[in-house]
Amino acid sequence: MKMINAIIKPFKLDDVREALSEIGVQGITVTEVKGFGRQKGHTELYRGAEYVVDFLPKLKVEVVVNDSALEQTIEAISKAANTGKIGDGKIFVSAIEQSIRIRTGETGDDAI
Amino acid sequence: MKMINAIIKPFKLDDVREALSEIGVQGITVTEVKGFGRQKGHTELYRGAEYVVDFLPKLKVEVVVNDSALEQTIEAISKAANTGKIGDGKIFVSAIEQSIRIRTGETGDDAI
Amino acid sequence: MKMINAIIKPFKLDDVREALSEIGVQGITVTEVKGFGRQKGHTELYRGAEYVVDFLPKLKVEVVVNDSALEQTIEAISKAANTGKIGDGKIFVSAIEQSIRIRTGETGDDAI
Amino acid sequence: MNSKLKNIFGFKNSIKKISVYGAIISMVALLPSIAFAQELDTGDTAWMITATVLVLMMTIPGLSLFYAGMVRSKNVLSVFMQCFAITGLMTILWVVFGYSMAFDTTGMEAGVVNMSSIVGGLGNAFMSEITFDSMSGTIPESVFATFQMTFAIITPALIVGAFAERMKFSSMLVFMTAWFAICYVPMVHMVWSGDGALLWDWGVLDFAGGTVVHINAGIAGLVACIMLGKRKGYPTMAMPPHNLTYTIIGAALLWVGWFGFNAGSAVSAGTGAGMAMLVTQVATATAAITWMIVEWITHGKPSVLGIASGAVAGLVAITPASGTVGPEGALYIGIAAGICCFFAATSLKRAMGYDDSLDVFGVHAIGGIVGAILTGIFTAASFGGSGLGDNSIGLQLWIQTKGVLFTIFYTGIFTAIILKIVDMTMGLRVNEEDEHLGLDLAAHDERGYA
Amino acid sequence: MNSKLKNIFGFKNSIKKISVYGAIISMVALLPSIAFAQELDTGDTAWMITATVLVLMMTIPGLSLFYAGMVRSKNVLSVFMQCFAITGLMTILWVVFGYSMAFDTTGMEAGVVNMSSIVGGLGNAFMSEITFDSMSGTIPESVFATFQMTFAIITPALIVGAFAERMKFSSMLVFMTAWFAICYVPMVHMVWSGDGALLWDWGVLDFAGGTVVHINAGIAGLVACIMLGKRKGYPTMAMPPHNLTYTIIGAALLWVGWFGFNAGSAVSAGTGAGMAMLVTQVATATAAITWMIVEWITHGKPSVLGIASGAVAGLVAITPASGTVGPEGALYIGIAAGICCFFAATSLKRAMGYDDSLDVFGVHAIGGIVGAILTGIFTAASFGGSGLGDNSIGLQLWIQTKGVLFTIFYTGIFTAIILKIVDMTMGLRVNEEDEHLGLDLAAHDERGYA
Amino acid sequence: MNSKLKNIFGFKNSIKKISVYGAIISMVALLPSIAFAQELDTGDTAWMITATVLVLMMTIPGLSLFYAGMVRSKNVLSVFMQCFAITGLMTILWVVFGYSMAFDTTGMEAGVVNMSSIVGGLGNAFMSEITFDSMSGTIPESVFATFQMTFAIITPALIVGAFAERMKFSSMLVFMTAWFAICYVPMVHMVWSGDGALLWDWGVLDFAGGTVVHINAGIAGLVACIMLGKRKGYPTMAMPPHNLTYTIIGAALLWVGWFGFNAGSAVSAGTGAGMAMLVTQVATATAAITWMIVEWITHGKPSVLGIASGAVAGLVAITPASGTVGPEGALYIGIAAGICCFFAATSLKRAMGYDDSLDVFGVHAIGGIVGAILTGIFTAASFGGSGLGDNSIGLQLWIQTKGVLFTIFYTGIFTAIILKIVDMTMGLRVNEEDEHLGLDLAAHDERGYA
Ligand SMILES: Nc1ncnc2c1ncn2[C@@H]1O[C@H](COP(=O)(O)OP(=O)(O)O)[C@@H](O)[C@H]1O
Ligand SMILES: Nc1ncnc2c1ncn2[C@@H]1O[C@H](COP(=O)(O)OP(=O)(O)O)[C@@H](O)[C@H]1O
Ligand SMILES: Nc1ncnc2c1ncn2[C@@H]1O[C@H](COP(=O)(O)OP(=O)(O)O)[C@@H](O)[C@H]1O
Repeated sequence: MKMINAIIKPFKLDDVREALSEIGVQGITVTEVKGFGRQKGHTELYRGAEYVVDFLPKLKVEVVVNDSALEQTIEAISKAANTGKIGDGKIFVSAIEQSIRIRTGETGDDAI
Repeated sequence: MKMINAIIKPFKLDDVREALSEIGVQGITVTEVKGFGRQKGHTELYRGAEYVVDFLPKLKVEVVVNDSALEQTIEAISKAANTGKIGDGKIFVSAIEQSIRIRTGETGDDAI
Repeated sequence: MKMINAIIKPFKLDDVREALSEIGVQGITVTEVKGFGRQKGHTELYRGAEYVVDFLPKLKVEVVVNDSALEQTIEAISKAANTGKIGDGKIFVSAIEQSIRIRTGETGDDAI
Repeated sequence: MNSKLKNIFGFKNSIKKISVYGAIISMVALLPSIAFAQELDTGDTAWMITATVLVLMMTIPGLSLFYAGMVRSKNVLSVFMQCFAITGLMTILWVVFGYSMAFDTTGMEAGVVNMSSIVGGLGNAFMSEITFDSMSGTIPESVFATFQMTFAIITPALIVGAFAERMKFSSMLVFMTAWFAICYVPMVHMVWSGDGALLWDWGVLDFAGGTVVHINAGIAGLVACIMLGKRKGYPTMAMPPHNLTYTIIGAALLWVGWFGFNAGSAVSAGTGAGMAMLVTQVATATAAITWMIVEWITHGKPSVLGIASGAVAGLVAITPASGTVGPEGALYIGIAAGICCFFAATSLKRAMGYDDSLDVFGVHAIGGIVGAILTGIFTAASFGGSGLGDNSIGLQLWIQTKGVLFTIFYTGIFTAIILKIVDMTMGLRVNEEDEHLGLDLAAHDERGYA
Repeated sequence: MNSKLKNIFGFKNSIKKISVYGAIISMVALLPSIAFAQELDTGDTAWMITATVLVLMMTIPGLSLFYAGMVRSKNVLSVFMQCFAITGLMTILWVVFGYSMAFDTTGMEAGVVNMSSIVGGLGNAFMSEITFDSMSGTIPESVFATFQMTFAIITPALIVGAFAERMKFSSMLVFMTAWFAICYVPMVHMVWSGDGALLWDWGVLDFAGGTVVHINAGIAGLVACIMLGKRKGYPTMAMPPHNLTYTIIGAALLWVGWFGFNAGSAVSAGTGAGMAMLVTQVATATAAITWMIVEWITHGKPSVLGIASGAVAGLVAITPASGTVGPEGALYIGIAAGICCFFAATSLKRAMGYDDSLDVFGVHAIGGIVGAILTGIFTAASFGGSGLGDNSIGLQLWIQTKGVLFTIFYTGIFTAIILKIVDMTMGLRVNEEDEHLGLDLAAHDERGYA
Repeated sequence: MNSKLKNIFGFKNSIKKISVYGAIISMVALLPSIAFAQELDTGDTAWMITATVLVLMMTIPGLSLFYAGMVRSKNVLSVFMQCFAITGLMTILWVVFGYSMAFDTTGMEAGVVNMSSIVGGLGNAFMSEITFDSMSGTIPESVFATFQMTFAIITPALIVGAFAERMKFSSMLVFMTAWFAICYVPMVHMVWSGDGALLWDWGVLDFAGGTVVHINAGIAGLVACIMLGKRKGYPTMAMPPHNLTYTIIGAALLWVGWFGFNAGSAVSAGTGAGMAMLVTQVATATAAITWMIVEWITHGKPSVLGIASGAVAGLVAITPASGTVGPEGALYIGIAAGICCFFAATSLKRAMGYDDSLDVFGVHAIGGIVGAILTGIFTAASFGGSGLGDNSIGLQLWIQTKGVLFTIFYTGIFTAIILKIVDMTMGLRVNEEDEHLGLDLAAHDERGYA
């Protein structure tokens, strides 16, 4: 099993979720994060003091899939999250050694 | 060392933490996340417009343990987080290659 | 490639980010988390009822780097986040099998 | 009609020496037949419209914010919803029958105890007798009726704090309707409707609502929270206020609005209103600082929730006294309220184990009792009050105590009966799952914060 | 000057029977030459200063909160900014030319339609004629001018809700300036400036601003939201309110402040103000509860946004009627407003497909129309109103309808023209990227919550 | 007692031509012996009770919100706590000795400088002389004393903004107690207590508190923030406001409440109050729009914090002028305040390097100075003001400047001395760890948001 960790632009969440649903992914977990990267932040103003906010709001989408679904899932996310503009985000893949569904105790691919 | 990544129902946090304390786990890190899965979301209403909110509030509990403690820890979390109802969540396990305690510079099992 | 997962004290973020910039790390992702560990929480008061809040606000900094940059990056974070006081946090390292930049489709080290 | 006028000027029976409008009271007493013909005073009217606005502001948004901040975020809207719905519902009930039954004086006679001593009739139902010309003393009756309406709104709303986070919304509406009719309206009638009314004839001093409003609501809250049972998890699970800034803003608006409540109860813009404003401010400040100090000593640090609670305790305690005590009495009442309510809302509550979510009993019932009793002392001219007439302090203390006890038992019993019936017919409490999810989503399909 | 005084006392032509100040109206009518010499009444002045404060509070922070809570958090500040800037801008415009053009009566004559029936002149520009001595009836002219100023502030601010989350700030300021001059000021003049004014001469009853304020703003909002186009993503993307607690607090402050609006429109602290207060409270409560019930039935649960919207709908609908209907009429108006606005803001909006972000049309235009029309019925003495004079209900209904239709067309057309011009010259809408980012950062370099 | 009455009517020495109440002033001057017997006016009383309520609302929740929104979320409660505790503390101090020492006139004589020119005695300590009958002009003395009390509350509370996020709570209470006794009470006495008072005799015009309130607090704030030192991290670390919606809501409530402050300072509901209301509105709106424009030009975008700050700057600047200037003067004062305070709170602050957390100096001291000086110009009849009596503009300007300088030095020196003593005895500043953690948890064991 693999854990796909995608950092995306917040307004792309619905697209990504739909794309994943289409290919049969049934569970995802989303976290609000702040991203720092090539994309420039914005300036904020406070009583004449301007300061640059480098961190931009992003969403981290975590999906665990079995190995066979990996490529397809990456594909789906990439496509759905792409705007072609800087700051679209990244996808990181790592290995998951074990999976358990708390409710039933199922493990492995059944637990995804 | 292993990283245990448990998605649980928010109100189960105290139980999980206690269960972990009991078996000697000394550190955990918790993140508020939104989960999408088999569990149905709820309907919200806005001036007559109903829309379904699919994402449910969940907590992600991250615990790094040494290999020997793995089974016991999974066991403890599973038990404490279980309600038997849909949406109880998942546990994902992955490998940790290195661990460092920032304060002391200790590494490996000592740093957990 | 490696994923460095650092739990740090919130007010250390700016220092950590600068330290990483200096060694050429171009992207990081930050999450607000709650940490439970050796560091003692604080007491809160509510109409005469005192209760202990064990969970402390921490930040989780995620950085993916290529293998060669690993040691240097850990070093930088450790140094920048260190106060010498309990609760400084931990660094966990795991393997990343694949990396994709959504905008361009680049993969591997190019995508970091 | 006449008795309404007397009410306006305070407690005719027991208080003789209230300067300025003392003269007017005599006038009214001497010439009851022309009372209705009293001329409109634009100053009094201006103040009373403003006072009405202020008392409404106490409930929405004042009390709503005070309470909403203290619950968990998943229930924040349910508190606002309950306060808002009560505001709407009580307005309608007040128009339909409340005003009539509270202030109708048919069949009342000084010293005679009959059914009319308890509650009035329906002659003025739907406010059918209020025309564009109707007067109440020196102000339009429309203003008097609306002013009193705002009291009928806030009193039930106060109870919300006791059963917060677990009562069914529909049952709440039914309970409140019955409680309004059975507990609130008769209490108003018995205390404020003039000669022949039960507590009025006893000589109970209650200028702005210590018994009618605060003890009444506070006891109802205690009964309700006991009958509903504790919130799931209480007291082992921490249930900290989700937004104390709302609570302190709410406390501030209560403080500000309370001048409408107390100084408005003079029903005129004269020295009575002025002194009520001054003593209200003094007692509130003193109680807030007292609570702060007591908490600082006992806990080691003073808290925002503490000082806010102290302020509300002071406002409650000065309410019955605000027409008849002076600045000195206000200081003492403030200190007493700060201390007593602090211990009631902290030690007493924990010792007894009931789950009065937002301390309606600890603050309103206890504060109301402290204030009602002390009114019997500090109204005395020797303490700078307006004087007890022919009564000694001891006698007045006994009268006040009688009034307090009556209110406690009257309200306690009827609240319990109403709740029992509602519980048996429709159930009082949301199911466990809904309580878990939070009332906002469970009962209203909304969340406070997206 | 004289007509201003008449305006103060309501609708001279059509309403004969308004007790207390009925007498004054006659006096004014008989002795126009000494009207200016009327003596200052401190009670009336006290109330009118207070009423002015209350109406200002309706916009900041009342309406601002009501609206700000409903937008997404990335646009929360933009709403506050728009309301605040409008408050500042309209104040200046009112001083510079608005007050003069609204209330100047030079060249007006009862029954004669000329340019002066539409809008006044610039004789009092910069309020140059207001001295420390100037009076308007029984209150200082400075108070009257400031009271009316607060209406000139809230009316444009109401429109903000329709184009929220997508209009350029600079274009908004230009649009509002033109709209104020072309749509607002003339409407005030035509309805309220007295004999010779167009709608006044028709006999249109609009005590506190059903046509002038609510239909005017509501129609402008509808035109604006259509011309700007839908928000990106509407209606498929969910755009839930980011903070309903703000919305309900805002609704509460609107409710509380509205007594300044309606009871203040009596321009005196008498029975007229008193009755306006009572009926405002009754209609508001009734509409809130009605909306709640209708929603409960149609959707299955009552919502906070629903009850708050219902309250505002009630406030809007009673506005034109508040000087002339009694409690009974207020009940019916409240029910009608609750039902009509509910369906307008839900079913109608979705059926038609326009994106009126915060339902300015559904609540203000529809509520205003319902109220304006029903005023023609419930003012009748047979319904407990102050009476229609010589008019039959049928005739008055026709007059009211004429007033409503005139307002709809007048405002609809001119709003469209102004927006078209602004769009062609500077553009109405922010670019897509800014809309995405949110107006707070895009237009103001700030975020609501750090 | 007598001088209190004169105070009510403004600045007897220098202003002769203030219509309506001009007559009353003469009356008072002619018949001082019967002044106390002046009859109660219900309209004046109605307005002054309301004004008192409004000024209290300025502090809680107005100013509290304005300030609380600007700090970081970890300190949000500490700001509320400080404002609330100050409200309670100052109330008590005002009752105990403040009112007496501020308004006692024993030993004062026009033109004679003695100890009584600086501060009054303790004859009325504990308000022992205020009975149910006491009058102050046409209103009950209880109302006058409470009205003035609200000024004594907000002035110290203003200072909180300067040392926010780093002062010890206990030291703050001690400092404020001393500052109240040494800086505030004497300033009130010197400016407002009538013939024989230092600045009054100089002929300084300060209708509602430019010197007494704003320069006084603003200078104290500057001294305090310098003596406490910068917040850890300032200015390199960004410390953005954690919730600008609170700040703008607070600004709105300050705006709304300020009518109590300025129009209330007329101590009557007449033309003076009316004109004060109008000019307050005009200057505030103008300053808000001016700040917005200046910021738009210099930074490229207008901000919410900017327009809010501009509004407060305008309110501050018109304060001393609000009794004597007309709408035209108000426009100019608004423009000047907008420009000067903008640069003081942005460029000047950064150039000088002090850490005045929330710009108490930049807005209140500078705004107060601008207003106090310009009062000397725009009070002139040629600018539509009420007139300077026998003084030329030049002379009045000099008098105003003298008043400003005196206030700056008096307050500056004594504030520094008090702070030094508190610092040496108990320490002014929280330790670094607590500053890090945030004052909410460190000092109050609470968090704003759970
Ligand atoms: N090496 C990295 N480790 C962790 N997160 C990263 C890394 N690089 C980028 N990110 C995340 O991806 C987001 C987008 O990256 P950015 O460089 O701004 O644009 P792009 O994705 O177009 O290259 C960042 O905001 C950050 O959250
Ligand atoms: N494949 C997955 N990858 C990541 N998170 C998942 C995955 N499947 C489930 N989750 C998380 O687990 C939560 C619970 O899953 P759900 O399917 O609702 O119920 P259950 O755990 O009973 O099967 C989801 O809300 C989501 O946060
Ligand atoms: N085994 C662990 N798994 C996950 N997170 C941990 C673990 N141990 C510590 N942490 C995180 O690191 C933070 C700091 O740890 P703590 O024990 O308080 O102090 P120190 O880092 O000085 O040993 C904790 O608050 C928690 O978030």
